[in-house]
Amino acid sequence: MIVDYFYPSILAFLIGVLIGYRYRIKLNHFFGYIIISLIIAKFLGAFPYYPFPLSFEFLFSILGIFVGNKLKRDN
Amino acid sequence: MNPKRDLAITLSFLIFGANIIYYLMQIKVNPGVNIIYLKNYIVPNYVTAILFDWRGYDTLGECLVLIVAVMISWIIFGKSLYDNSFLKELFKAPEVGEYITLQRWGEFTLAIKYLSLPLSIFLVGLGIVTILGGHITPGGGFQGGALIAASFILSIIAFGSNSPLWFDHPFLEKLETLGALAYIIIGFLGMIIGGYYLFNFKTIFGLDIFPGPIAAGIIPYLNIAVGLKVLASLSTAIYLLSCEKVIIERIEKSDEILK
Amino acid sequence: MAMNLLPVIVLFPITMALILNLLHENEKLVKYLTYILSLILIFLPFIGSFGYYYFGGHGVINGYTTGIAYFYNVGKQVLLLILSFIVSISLITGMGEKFKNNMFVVLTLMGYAGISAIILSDDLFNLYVFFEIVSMVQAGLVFLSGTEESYKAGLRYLLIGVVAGSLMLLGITIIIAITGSLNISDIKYYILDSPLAYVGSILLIIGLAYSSGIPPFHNIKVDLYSRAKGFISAVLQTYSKFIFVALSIIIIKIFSGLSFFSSLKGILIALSVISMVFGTVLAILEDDYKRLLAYSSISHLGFVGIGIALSSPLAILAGIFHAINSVVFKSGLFLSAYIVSNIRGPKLLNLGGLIKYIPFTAFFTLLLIFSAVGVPPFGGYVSKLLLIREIMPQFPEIAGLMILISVGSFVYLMKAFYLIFLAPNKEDYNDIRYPKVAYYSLVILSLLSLILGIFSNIILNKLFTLVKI
Amino acid sequence: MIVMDFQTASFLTAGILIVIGLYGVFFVDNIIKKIIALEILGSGVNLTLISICYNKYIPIKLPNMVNFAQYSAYPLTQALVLTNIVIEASMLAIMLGVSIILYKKYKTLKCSVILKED
Repeated sequence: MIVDYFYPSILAFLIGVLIGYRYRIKLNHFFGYIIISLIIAKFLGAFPYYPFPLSFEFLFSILGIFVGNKLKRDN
Repeated sequence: MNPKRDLAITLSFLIFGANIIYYLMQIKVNPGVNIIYLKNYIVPNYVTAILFDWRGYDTLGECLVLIVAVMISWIIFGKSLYDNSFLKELFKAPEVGEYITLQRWGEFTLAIKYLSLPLSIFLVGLGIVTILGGHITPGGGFQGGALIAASFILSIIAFGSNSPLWFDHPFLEKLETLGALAYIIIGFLGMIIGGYYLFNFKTIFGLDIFPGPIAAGIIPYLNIAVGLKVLASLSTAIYLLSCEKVIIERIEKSDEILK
Repeated sequence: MAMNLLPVIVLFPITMALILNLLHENEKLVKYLTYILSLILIFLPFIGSFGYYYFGGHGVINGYTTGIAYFYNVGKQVLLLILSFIVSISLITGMGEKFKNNMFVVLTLMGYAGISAIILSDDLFNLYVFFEIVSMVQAGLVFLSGTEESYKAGLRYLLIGVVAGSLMLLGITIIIAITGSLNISDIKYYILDSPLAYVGSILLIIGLAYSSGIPPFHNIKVDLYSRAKGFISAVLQTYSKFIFVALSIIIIKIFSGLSFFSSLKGILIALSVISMVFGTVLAILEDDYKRLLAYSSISHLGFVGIGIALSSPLAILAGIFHAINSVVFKSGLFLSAYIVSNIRGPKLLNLGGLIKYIPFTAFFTLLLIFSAVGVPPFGGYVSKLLLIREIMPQFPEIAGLMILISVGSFVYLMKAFYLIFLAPNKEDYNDIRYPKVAYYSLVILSLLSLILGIFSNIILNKLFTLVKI
Repeated sequence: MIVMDFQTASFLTAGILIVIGLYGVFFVDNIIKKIIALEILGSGVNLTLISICYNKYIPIKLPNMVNFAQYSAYPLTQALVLTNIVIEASMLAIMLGVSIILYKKYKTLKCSVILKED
């Protein structure tokens, strides 16, 4: 199933939230980061045996960092 | 120093060194158990297969070494000492309210300031990818955890006390302990399911425990546990070696206990 | 399916240590948890079943043990039982301090886990990993004292420790290279007679000497013992002696079939004799009670070493039994040093006349001294007699020397006893305060020493499985 | 000219690193330099471990999986090195911590001063 292939991405997102929650400042330029991380993910390439054009794990971990940063109320 | 003693030390050093070099060059390697490791396929990364499956218990020991080292670093800097008068004499009360009190902490150029925050974010991402790909790519928990800790260090060096990425020490202590405990508990799960400690089970109640093209079993989870633990340990080490105020707080706290 | 719970012996203390690490604020909880833990520790050695245990279920494939293996038998069970007994007594004694220190408990438990892993392990690299944990833990336990000297002693210990540990790993590397295996039972079959194996064995002996503190590493070890608190020194010397027993048995097991084994035996015997003589001479010259006991501990290690180095089954048996005895009476003596130095420091010349104030402590200390010197019917007597009887036909000179050393140990221990308890005191003690728990532990240990002497046959029978190499 | 194969040269390098490390530990009178020497000693041992992995059939192209065992580098000691690196790093961290404290006391890094026996 194709959903199975996204399992590491989900884990990456969760760990990203865990770390992103620890940023004390509000992270700006969300779309800038996403575009750059898309480029990095393209060059990184997917894991072997995973039929993706780019590394979704990297993308999701950056997303997770931003979500975790948003979850923190006081900044 | 005593010249005779010096001479004796020098001579024995020379003899020992020459012997070591000579005999190391004589080694003829017997592959032995390596052949078995290479013929039995577990996960694509053979080093990870040894590290977390064939010899997974060693990796647990290695985690414990790191955790003991961090505990002892805390002790050195004043946690739970029976007598802290020596440390109290050395570490006086802080002059400034900042956590990092290195002397002559100058301002960096704008380039460093503007680049280090994005870099640290991308480093965290890269670290997470490295942790998760431990079983199929070169990498794993240790390397990934070290990368995330590196982003913490980068952030501290560039911004000092106003570092945007900040792990406070209760969080680090908990993360470290939980990482090591997770490793131990996964091992016990293997014991319940397969009868042996750290047994690598691939399915539980008919479900893959790590869904995906490669049935890696518990290896990715062990990687995550180790990654979180290494991240916490290395960050704590940096924290202790750079933040004097933490130490002073710690000493004041232990003062209250000792009274 | 019957589950073998052998790894729990190592993993339970580790898990508890990790949990206790988080309980810094709550001293009451630490105290009660420690009491419960020390009870559980004594029952831990009984939960594993005997035989080989393969981690991860990776057994023997094509004649090679592929995973990490543990090996357990009755002899190892006895060793672990004594170890848990002394560790729990020290843990309870540590709770007698005003500050219920959670890090002390954590590090002691980690050390317990490390030593039991070393005793159980049938794998060289796994042994090395836990060896490093133990050497770090020992430094950490000394740092707990917080004095400048303790920092220096710990740093010196670690500096030498990294050198010795690296050299030991180099020895293990050479053995991996020439045999292609890490499993001790396998290595025995695959190792070939070559100069490289000899180099490997010498490098392993460096690790052995460092971890147990026989010369040339005796100074740093004595520093370590004397800078720590009394109950911590009791644990530290227990760790060193058990590491010595475990490692030297492994060295003998691996290399016993090879042609250079007799010269290896010679090296071990020479090191043991030197440590015996050095320990005794330096102890006679010492005027600090703790340092005196530390040197005495080194000299007893020499007795153990000679027994094991002779590598005939009975001699090894006697050596291990002496290790057990010396661990018991030396822990008791360190506890008495802890009581005494609580009153007015460990310097012998400042003390005196304490028999009026703490008569029972003096009595039980005397019992322990009798055991250390080798007076019947204590445990020390049985093991020394066995040792001397085994050595006499092969090396009569060394047997004579051992008797002389025993006399020497009588001299310095009685000197210490006289100066502490009998000599007239120069100034009055305004208050005699010491933790009561330490006193009870002392009583228990001296009774244990008596029991070891009286029921020595049972223990020797059980230990015999260890020496069938 | 002496010709030696790659593995022997690697073992030779490791031996030289070990000797340099031992020299630094025993003859240099500076605590930080001693710690660096310990790191060099450790690297020597690690290089010895790594050199054992060398398999002289290492091909340019990846072979098919059937012959993999014959062509691949041996993985056992690579894994051991990963373990050993962490062990060394943690030992060094403790020693650096203690040397910070002793430096604060004596304002010098000389071993002959800060580690003097009394």
